[in-house]
Amino acid sequence: MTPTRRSLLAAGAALPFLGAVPARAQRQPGVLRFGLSSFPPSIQPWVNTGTAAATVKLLIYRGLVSFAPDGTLRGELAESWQNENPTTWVFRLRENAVFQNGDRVTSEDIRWNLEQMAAERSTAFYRGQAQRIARIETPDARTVRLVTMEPMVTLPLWFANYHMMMVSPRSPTGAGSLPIGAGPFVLKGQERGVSLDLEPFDRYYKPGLPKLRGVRMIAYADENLRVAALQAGDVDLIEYVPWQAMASIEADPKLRLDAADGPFMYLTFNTTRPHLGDARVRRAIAHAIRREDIVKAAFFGRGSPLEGLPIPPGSPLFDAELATGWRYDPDRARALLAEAGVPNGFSTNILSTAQYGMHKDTAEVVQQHLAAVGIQAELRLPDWATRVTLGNRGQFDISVMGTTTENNDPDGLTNLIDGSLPASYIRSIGLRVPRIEELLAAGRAEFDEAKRRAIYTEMQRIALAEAPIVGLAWRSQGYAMVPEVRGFKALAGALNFFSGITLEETTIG
Amino acid sequence: MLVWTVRRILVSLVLIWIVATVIFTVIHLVPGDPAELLLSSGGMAPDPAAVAELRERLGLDRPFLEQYGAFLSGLLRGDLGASMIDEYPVIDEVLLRLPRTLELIAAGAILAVLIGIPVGTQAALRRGTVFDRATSATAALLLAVPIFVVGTLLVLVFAQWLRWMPAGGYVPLAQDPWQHLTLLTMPALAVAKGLVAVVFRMTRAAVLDSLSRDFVRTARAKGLSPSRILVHHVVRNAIIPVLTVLALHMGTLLGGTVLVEYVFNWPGMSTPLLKAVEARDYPMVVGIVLTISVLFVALNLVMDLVYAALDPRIRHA
Amino acid sequence: MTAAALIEAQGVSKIFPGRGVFRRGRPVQAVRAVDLAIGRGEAVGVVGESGSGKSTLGRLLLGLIPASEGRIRFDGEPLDRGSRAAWRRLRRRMQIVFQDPFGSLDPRRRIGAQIADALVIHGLVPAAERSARVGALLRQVGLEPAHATRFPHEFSGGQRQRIGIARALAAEPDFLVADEPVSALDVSIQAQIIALLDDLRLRLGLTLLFISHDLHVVRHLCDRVVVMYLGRVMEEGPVREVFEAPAHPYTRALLSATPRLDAARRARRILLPGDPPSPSDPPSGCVFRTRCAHARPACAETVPALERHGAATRVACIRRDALD
Amino acid sequence: MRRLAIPGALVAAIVLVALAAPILGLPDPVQQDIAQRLSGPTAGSPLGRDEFGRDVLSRLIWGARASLTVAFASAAIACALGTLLGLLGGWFRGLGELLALRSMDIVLCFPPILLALLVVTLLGPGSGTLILVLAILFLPGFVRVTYAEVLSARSHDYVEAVRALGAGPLRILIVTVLPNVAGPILVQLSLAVAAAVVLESGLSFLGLGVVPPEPSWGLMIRGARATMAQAPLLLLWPCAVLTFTILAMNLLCDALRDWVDPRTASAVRLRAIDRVLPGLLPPARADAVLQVDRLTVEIDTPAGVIRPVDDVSFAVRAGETVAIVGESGSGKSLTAASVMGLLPPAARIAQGAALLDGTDLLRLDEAALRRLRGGAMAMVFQDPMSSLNPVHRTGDQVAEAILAHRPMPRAAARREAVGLFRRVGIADPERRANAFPHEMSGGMRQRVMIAMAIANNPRLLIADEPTTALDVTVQAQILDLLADLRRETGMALVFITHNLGVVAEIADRVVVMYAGQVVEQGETEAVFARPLHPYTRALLAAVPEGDEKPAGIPGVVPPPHALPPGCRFAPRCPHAAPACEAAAPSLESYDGRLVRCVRVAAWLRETASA
Repeated sequence: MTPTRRSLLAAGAALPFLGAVPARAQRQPGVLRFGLSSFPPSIQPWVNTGTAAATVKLLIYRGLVSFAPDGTLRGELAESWQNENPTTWVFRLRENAVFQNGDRVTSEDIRWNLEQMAAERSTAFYRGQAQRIARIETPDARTVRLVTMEPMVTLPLWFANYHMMMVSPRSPTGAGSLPIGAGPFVLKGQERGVSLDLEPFDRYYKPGLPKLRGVRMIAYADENLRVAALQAGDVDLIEYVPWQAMASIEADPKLRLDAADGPFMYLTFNTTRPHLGDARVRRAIAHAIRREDIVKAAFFGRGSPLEGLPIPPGSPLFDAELATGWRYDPDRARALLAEAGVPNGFSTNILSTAQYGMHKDTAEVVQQHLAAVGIQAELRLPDWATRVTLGNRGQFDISVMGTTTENNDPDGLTNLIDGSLPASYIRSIGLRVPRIEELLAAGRAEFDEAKRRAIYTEMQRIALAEAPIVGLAWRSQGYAMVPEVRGFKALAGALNFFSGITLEETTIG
Repeated sequence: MLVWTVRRILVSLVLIWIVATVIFTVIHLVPGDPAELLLSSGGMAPDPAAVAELRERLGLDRPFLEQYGAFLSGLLRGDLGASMIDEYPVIDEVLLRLPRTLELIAAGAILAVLIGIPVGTQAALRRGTVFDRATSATAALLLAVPIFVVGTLLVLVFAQWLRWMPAGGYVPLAQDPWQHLTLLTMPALAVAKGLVAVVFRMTRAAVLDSLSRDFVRTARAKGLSPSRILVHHVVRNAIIPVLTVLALHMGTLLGGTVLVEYVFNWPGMSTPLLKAVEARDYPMVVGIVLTISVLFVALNLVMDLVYAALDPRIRHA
Repeated sequence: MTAAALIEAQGVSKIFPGRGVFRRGRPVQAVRAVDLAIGRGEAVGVVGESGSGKSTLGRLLLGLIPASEGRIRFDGEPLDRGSRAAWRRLRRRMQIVFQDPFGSLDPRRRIGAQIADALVIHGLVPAAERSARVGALLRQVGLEPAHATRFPHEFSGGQRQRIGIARALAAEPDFLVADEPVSALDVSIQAQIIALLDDLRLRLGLTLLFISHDLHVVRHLCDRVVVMYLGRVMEEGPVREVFEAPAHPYTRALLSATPRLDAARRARRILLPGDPPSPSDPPSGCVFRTRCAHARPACAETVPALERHGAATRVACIRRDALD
Repeated sequence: MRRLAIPGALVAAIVLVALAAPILGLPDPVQQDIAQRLSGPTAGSPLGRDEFGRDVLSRLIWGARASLTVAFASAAIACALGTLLGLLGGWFRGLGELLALRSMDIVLCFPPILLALLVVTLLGPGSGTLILVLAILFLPGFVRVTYAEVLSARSHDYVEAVRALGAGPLRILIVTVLPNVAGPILVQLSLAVAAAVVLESGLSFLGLGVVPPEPSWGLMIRGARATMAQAPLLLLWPCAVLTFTILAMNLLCDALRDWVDPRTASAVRLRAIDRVLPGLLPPARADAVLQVDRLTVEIDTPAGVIRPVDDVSFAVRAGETVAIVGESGSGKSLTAASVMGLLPPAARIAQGAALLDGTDLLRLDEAALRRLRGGAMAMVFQDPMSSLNPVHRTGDQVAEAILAHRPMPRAAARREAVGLFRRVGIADPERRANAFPHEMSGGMRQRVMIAMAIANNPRLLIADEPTTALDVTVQAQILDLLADLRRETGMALVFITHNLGVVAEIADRVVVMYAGQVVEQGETEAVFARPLHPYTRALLAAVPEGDEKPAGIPGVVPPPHALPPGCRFAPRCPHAAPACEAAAPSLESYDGRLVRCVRVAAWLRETASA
């Protein structure tokens, strides 16, 4: 306590002079200061610890492949990959890829990683995926051959995910130790709950990268403060720009905004509850909501209406007509309700959470519009943890949910609408549409682009009629930075949270 | 005195045990499952098998009483357990965060005393004047305007417009003392905001009371100067109730600085408490609450001793 | 006398537990081994300085605080036992008038209501007649019935003391303890209250225990006086006898220390040295010996018993005969 | 009561507006109009619209309903329950005390936010939960306040009086204790309501409070904070009404506090600074040790100007003791305070002079008076316990008096203080100088006060009822001490008392005062042997001494605002004649004495002939 007391006295004495003395820490040249949205609860690879942690993981670790700034796949630890037959994928490792302990990345290392992820007591988020690999062959040190149980067109996408990073089998183990990765930056130190300091890894396999002399990641949980920190010059780059601040950042010549629609809001249903088991009622709800109001009220206009399934407009499987299948049409909604035998609507409830403003605001607008067609919904706004539990247990009628798919491939929709999957708060409860399940499985196994497109078009048509979920709005996900930051790029659509990958090419000043 | 202290400590231990039991029970009663939440980050759907395995590993599948027994036996060994999120020992987290919270509260209290006592004394001396009314109204204003509004305004003015100091954050004292103090300034002001009003009101009332006492008349009859009367007799007597109330309020600030920590990014102990409740990180919640209770009880004990040191009537009664 | 006693105390002691934040103080021995019998219609004065235990004795006799030792009987009934109903019946018959005319009345209730409390609690008078009865009581103590609707702060100290007396009388008690009822009053008012009590006593046949620190006040009101020092009775006897020929050195000192108008009496003043010892740490043997000019080593040995001295007086001093 | 009016009206106005919300013809507070989102003031919505395009004014007023309902309900529940627990704990002590107080300690151990979080998570958010949370949070405060008040009420005689009447505990608690502890509880209630309004906003901000879309001030602030940059006014409105409400509640609370506390509710509002720094007085003339000439003190009261000291003159020579005697309300203490320059702030010297060795004390400025106070003139007060500062050692308090007038090292002053302790007859002075006032007996404390007064060898010592609070044996000691000191130092002593016996013992001359005036003045022995004024005679007759029964004086001293027109004693005087009421008598000289009575000559003739 002694230094504290002395420091307090000094603070009191110094207060009047703060104007005269520069109070900021000296900025180190070439070091990027990144404003995180929260302090990562953990940066263990393989484990799902949220999006802020993902950015840090993308600095330290690398997988076999990654998403390029344009959203396409590119090689990382693997320099090339190909599909030998529908169930066999071959990855060719890079010659110069080394872990940060100096060891070369070998095919045996990759096998070890996949086996660990698939192991009995693994906590890996991608354990399910890893378990679908039937066999791993390592003909030589640079070749990995993966044989899957069924045809798997989306397999390379798995290996681009930040949940499937490769680490050295010779990493230290035990409490508090971090596995060794092969990424461009090394964790130098951290002030728990405050900041993380990273320095470049000098033997990173991409020549000339990383360009930065260091990255300092500072957590700002309060979005207003995060923006303030950027405007005050405390940080150079922030993630999760709050929507209300986007306009002023765009207007500020000293700042730059890089945002793209990616995550989305939608409704799920407990179809075991009265009326909600009827697809007509769900469709009526889909037509009753004016999506623009949600975009305006919850996202300050930073987003766009989502009147179909969440397939991003840039996707090759996007169908402009199907994308507006649930457009706002209150008369149609009333007609559907009448058809379903509830012309005067009914009473129900909407589960959302007060913990996150966008969930609450979305629910408020939905409530208002449902009331307009006669559906009286009571808001239930517990904290997030309770909301998740209630969602998993199906203790709700309608719920507001927000998420993003794992990648831009329509297979990402499986998690949201495949009723054969276990009950989860991100899906509707008790709703099985066998045809949708079949089509999703078929799409996953189809290597022909045109046939795949046909499969997903049919799947969308059925989904529009059945309304297993109801899309509400795309929301803009943005990064803001000072103009001196160059080379950083926000990835489009569902890949937005992978933007951290571009930090290896970022420069400052 | 020894007997008194020992008895107080025994009663306190029982109190802390009750608090521990209550919080342990309630936090388990509250809906939400740590394993489920842990695996649901970022709006992802967890694998039910993985959730079940994690529950087993965390010991959540055991009967409640068994978990409580394990908790108590750990407690008796001085082991608060580890976080369910990242297995970080609770005691380490507390030791890391607590000094920062204490520093914040102490800085706020010092500011509150430095401002509240002189202004409160002046208001009492000028009772009924414009000064008195203006300061009383200001105190009400300070109480009324929420911390998150004041905090945001402070950031807006000092960080964004004037650019005098960083918007918020924390740097360890050892790393950069000057930066540390700069970052402490705004959150300390925000903590002081509420305390100043309290100290001001108490001081004003206590000084008014003290002024009407006979010993002030005696001091005048002795021919003492007004300043000596004021400092040595009036304020010296008024300070005892002020400090008592201040201590009580400081006690409630333990774990109550959530908003300040949030608005200024000060990594104190309230934030992990809140986060732990949100994540249903049982050991962390219980550990932090226990720490706060122990501190609260200790603070009361210390305040009684300080009170006695300041007031000889109690010391020797 | 004992046969006709209304109230009788035998070997009554009161020990208060010590208090204190840091160390438990030693127990305070407020009243020790007091025997006292008061006959019907008798007025007994209890005199002593602060810390002598006289107020504690008064409350013990009223049963307001339980005795640590000894027995107290009121009209033959023990005070410490009995059902609630019996207790209430007894309570009605014994009342108290307090010293502080400001603290003894509830500042927030009209005095009429406060006087009527006894009537309500004991159901003495039908509700319809209550105000008439309150008026009569007020008149009895020299106030107007119209005063019943006023609040205590509207009265002077002497008037409040009258109200306090009216409140006590409302219960129609047999036994009244007046605990320093005139100490806080101006001398001119003090005489009024003494006259009032004297008058009431004669008219209502009240048995009176009058507690005072001033022997002279007792003289004109009481039949008998008890002189207390540090919880013990020093001397006890008929007022006239004690005044004419005080036997105990303490009684003599007390009488002589009182400032007198009469210059002739002033010359023989006995000045007691020092302060009275603390009741939590009384001297051994005779409690007065530490300030007594006549003390001998023997005084520290045994507690002197109250023994007959003169016609009807009893004195607790082993040297009583030597001092005459 | 009148001072409650303004704050009461403010709070009532706020409550009324909230209650009247349904009949004010306001737009629906939950009706969204996203198109008009964040629009500024317009004709339809004078305060603009919020982030959902809802009318802000309507939401403010409807929000007041939610915010105030929560505040009042939670405070009321906490108040009722807390008062009950406090009453039981304070009255029954023992187990009840333990349970009532310790259970509150448990509540206090939980950080408020955590408590709110847990309760809300368990029960779900909403006004009902919020009320419960706030009630739990406020409960300890009420229990503590009530408990402390009950403890202090228990010790009051009027509570014991009701007990003596045989009332049961329930009746005592409800009829007697509760009304008397109601004041502080009421104050606590108003504080709690104010705090609840703030807490409601804080908890709603965290999403733990009122459930949207129902409006509340906290929710409005939460919503507005996000749009601070676009629509700063949205933040201003709820903050402004919140501040206004808190201010009104605080004012009400202060007024309540004053109202229930008779000490601060005096008719004249004392400006505290005047106690320490009285203003300047106009200058005039000089003469002897102390000569008081035609001293008149006035006080402005709502009932008009009163003169509690009216035309008082007397003089004290060196080595002489003059006693000022009279009933309470006769003005004797104010006379002394005038001389010392220690008048209460509301009082002022209207005329007269008080010459100390030729210097007119009444015309001196505060600095000059300060040099004299504790120096050339000193004073001893009635209650030595309250007159000594409880937190300083007695030796230091005496040394402080020395240092105030004679600069010297602290240690030297301290040594001198020990010498003074010895001189006033304190045994073991070195040890006693280290004692605190509460560690001493009353007599010893008064000796300390006297040591303090004589520290700088005063020419004049004023003793204001110095022995009234003491036992008679100790009183005798103090009187002897004062007489000795006067003899040794030759100081003049003014002794104020209502005890005629004391006067007879100590005073050379006596000044009898009645209702602010001197009625008789002369040599003590002569006055007591043959009092000339009927009041002096009546006072002497009231002393319970000798064989005659003391005779009281009927009636009371008239208050200064209702003095009789002629002789002030006439209404109580057995000898009063019509002449007495016709004109105010003047002070006249008889046999070397001064008497204020028109009938004194006649009476002298009657007694002479008798």
